[in-house]
Amino acid sequence: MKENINSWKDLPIGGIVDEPGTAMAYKTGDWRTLRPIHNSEKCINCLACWIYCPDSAIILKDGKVESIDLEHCKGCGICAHECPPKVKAIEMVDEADFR
Amino acid sequence: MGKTRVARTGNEAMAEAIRQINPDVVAAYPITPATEVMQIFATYVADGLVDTELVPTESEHSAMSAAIGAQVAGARTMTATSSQGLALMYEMLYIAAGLRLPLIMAEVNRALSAPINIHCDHGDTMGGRDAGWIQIFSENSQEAYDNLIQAVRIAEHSDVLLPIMVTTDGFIISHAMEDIDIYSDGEVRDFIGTYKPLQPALDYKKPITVGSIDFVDYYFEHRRALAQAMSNAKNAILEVGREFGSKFGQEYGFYEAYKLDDAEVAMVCLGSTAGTGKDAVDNLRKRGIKAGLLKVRVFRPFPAEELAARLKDVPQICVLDRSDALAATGGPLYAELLAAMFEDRADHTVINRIYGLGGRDIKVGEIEELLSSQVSAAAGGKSIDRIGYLGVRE
Amino acid sequence: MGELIEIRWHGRGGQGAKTAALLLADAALGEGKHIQAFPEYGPERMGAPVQAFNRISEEPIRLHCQVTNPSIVVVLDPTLVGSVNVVAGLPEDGIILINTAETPAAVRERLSIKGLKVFTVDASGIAKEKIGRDVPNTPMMGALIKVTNLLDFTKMLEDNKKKLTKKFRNKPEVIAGNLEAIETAYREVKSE
Amino acid sequence: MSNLKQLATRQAPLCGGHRACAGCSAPDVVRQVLMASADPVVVGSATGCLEVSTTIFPYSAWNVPFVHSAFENAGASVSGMEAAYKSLKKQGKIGDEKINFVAFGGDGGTYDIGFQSLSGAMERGHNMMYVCYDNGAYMNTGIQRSSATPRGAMTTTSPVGKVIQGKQQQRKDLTACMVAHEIPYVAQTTPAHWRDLNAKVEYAFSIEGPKFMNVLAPCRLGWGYPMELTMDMCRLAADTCFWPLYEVVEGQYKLTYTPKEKKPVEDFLKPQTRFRHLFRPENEHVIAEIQQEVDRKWERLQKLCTL
Repeated sequence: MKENINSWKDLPIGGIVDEPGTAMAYKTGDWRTLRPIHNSEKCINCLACWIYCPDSAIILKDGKVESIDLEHCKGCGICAHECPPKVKAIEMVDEADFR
Repeated sequence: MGKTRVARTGNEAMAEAIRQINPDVVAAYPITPATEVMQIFATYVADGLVDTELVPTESEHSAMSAAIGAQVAGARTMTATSSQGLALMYEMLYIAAGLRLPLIMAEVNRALSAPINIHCDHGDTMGGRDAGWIQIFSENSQEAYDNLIQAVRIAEHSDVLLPIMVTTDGFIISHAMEDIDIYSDGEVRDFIGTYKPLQPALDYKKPITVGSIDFVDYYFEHRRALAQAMSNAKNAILEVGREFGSKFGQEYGFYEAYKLDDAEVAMVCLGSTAGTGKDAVDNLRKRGIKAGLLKVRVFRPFPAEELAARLKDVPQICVLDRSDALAATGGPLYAELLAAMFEDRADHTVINRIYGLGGRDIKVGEIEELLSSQVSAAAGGKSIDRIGYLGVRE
Repeated sequence: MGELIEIRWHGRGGQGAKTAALLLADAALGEGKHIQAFPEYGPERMGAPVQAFNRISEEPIRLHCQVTNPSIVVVLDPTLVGSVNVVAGLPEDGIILINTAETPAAVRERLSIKGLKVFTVDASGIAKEKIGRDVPNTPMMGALIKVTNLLDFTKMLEDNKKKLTKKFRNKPEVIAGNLEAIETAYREVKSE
Repeated sequence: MSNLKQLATRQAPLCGGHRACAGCSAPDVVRQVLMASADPVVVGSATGCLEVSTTIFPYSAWNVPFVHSAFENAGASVSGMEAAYKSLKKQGKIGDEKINFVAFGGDGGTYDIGFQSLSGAMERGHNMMYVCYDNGAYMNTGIQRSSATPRGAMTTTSPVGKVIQGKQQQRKDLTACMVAHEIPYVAQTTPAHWRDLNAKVEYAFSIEGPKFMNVLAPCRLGWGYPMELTMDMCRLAADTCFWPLYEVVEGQYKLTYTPKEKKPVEDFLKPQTRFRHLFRPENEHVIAEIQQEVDRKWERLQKLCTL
């Protein structure tokens, strides 16, 4: 589906969104004031961050945490908080440091 | 072509049509005087005469909601209701239309409360007249049956894809037995064909999202497309009406004109009163009064131009409304017909622009541009579209 | 347009006035006529006085208003006579057929009826004897045809036989009883 | 029950880019419920935060078929879809693969405006699962009280004033209402207890008939706690027995989680600004009453589990 539909004649019938997952084109990463930094050396790949992330922003590869989808992560910090206390593989840092 | 003459009440005739249509899903809640339609149909389900899943819901709101769910899923779906039941569905009527679902409803006209009253008027249907449903009125049991069969083709027409209600007058038709012609199951099924949903939600391999939220950026365009579908329904209704005529013998259009050609006075009405009116016209003609009658069959889309053209040469017109718009301007049929006829007869030019749907902004400049273009069109003797849209992305 | 015959049935809720109208319409349809049959609807429940109506014509029927001036009135329950205005709207030469053991003359006197053709038949008595229950509507059909010549009696009987056979496949005595009741009423209906 | 490695191989039902608040638990509920299905799912939803935030045209966060029509009708709408599936399958118009039908509704769409539609769908016995994500108020319209709002909570329609302070009534026990429907499966859980949730949903999908899950779904906006604590709020609710985890299979109650040490309900109330006023001296009796109510219900539940 086209992202910017100009004419009413081009809309799918009935207001449906005729493809899955089109929200990926919408970036919610700029909502963030804190950025999660994932340390793969500390990570034990328990996947707690993955199961609890509300924004599906923990990217896995072969069952291991590969990276964090910063285009969609809103910086809620659930991942860092849920990372086991003895592991602490995710740290929330000020987003301003990256601007 | 096999016709069988049988004695059927309006409700029996509608139930017979639904049996022949053999919808995939029927969802309904009982209400007088439409209750019988579903009661009879339930016996067909119980006897295995149809493939239908019957969902006997706990309210009309849920009946329409379940019907919407079923149709979205990919099933040809029908329901039946009346009066308060239709009123309880109003919210969902708009949604069925907005989602462009070719749902089919057998509606038995009954007055709205308060006071509570079980008998016929058209107030229930009129309450849903701006909901985006096609509305076809029936004069008698035969038309109720014929109209329901045509309704499937009209609603599912690829240029239309809108819900449709076929109405009959409560008790007057719904509970009165009349002789009607029933066509064979095979011929009805050939006529309606099989339902091919555009993008069924059950197709999990091609997941779709139905019922999303629009902001100012898209709502107007979605509604514009919906309006176009209603406009397209006019051709579909005529096309299907003609094909029905060539197959079953009785052709249908937007209206039926009775002794109208030389009429000095004509009555205009909806539903069963048209039959009574024809007898009145005959009696008046015997008394030397050139009377005529125009029965409006299709109320949505409103065939404004066609009705105005047909009544152009009739000097005296009397519109009979079986509902009151409570607008201090008479009944809805009167108001709409009057508007349709005004264009040809008035000294004014009155145009209409639909704007601002879904919160779309309207700016000073746009209003200036619109009004000045109307003035300059008038000055230059140019025509200007009577109805149009302002601010939609064409 | 051919002659349109309008009939009003008087009965009590649950007594079969509507069914009688439907049966008559069905029989008329069997003879190729155009028909209407409809009850009067209100909040009445079992026992309340009710009405049902027929229209029968050689031409298609377009009227969808109430029947206010019937040419024929049939009264299914004798106790209604005197409490309901059963002759309302009947023309001078109208027909009234009443289920009662009384004679037409007695009814006429009791109701001070002027004009009209009054007929009576003890349909309840006949029904009790032949069918075993007080179901006057089928015998009344027989009497109605005798006094109106509305339909061909033999054809109507044949038509009824077919329908009853379908409905009471396992109760041949009910079928026979009904048919006998119709015939008896046809024979026994009293005129003045 | 599946482990996280197994779940990770399933298709993600919901993608990023939706507009739920940062730290919202509703997407977690959805992901955990739908990933528990090995079969295809078709989802219906009531109007509410979840639906609005995930379907802003032309952006849909759903990777599975998703159908929304109105606020009060998720039960009816999904029952219609399930009826369509049965009819089309019976007629051979679609394949005969198993599809799990799931309805989602918030507490507004489930406890209140959609209660009748839910009740009807359950009574009719449709093969579907209804999941309520209960965040305890009408959050989508700006935090108004619902019948799921706990006693004492401050909302915009149960404000803290001079004479009335927060919601005066106890919350409706919807899970008990659904048990009274005598459907094959009713359960209560939270997304923080993902193993518990997964086991319940997997079991529910394995049986025919109507199923109901009441899932606590903390709302950091309406509850007023730091957003990274969403899962902690669930744990506190379970550990204080404010929100016990249990299931009712064919009428048989079973506790699926017993806290090692039952914490005072204060521990659940304290981190939330919606209960802040209860900690003023004049309102302390309300906390005591809430505790009494929690204790009463916890004892009753334990008894029910021994029946």
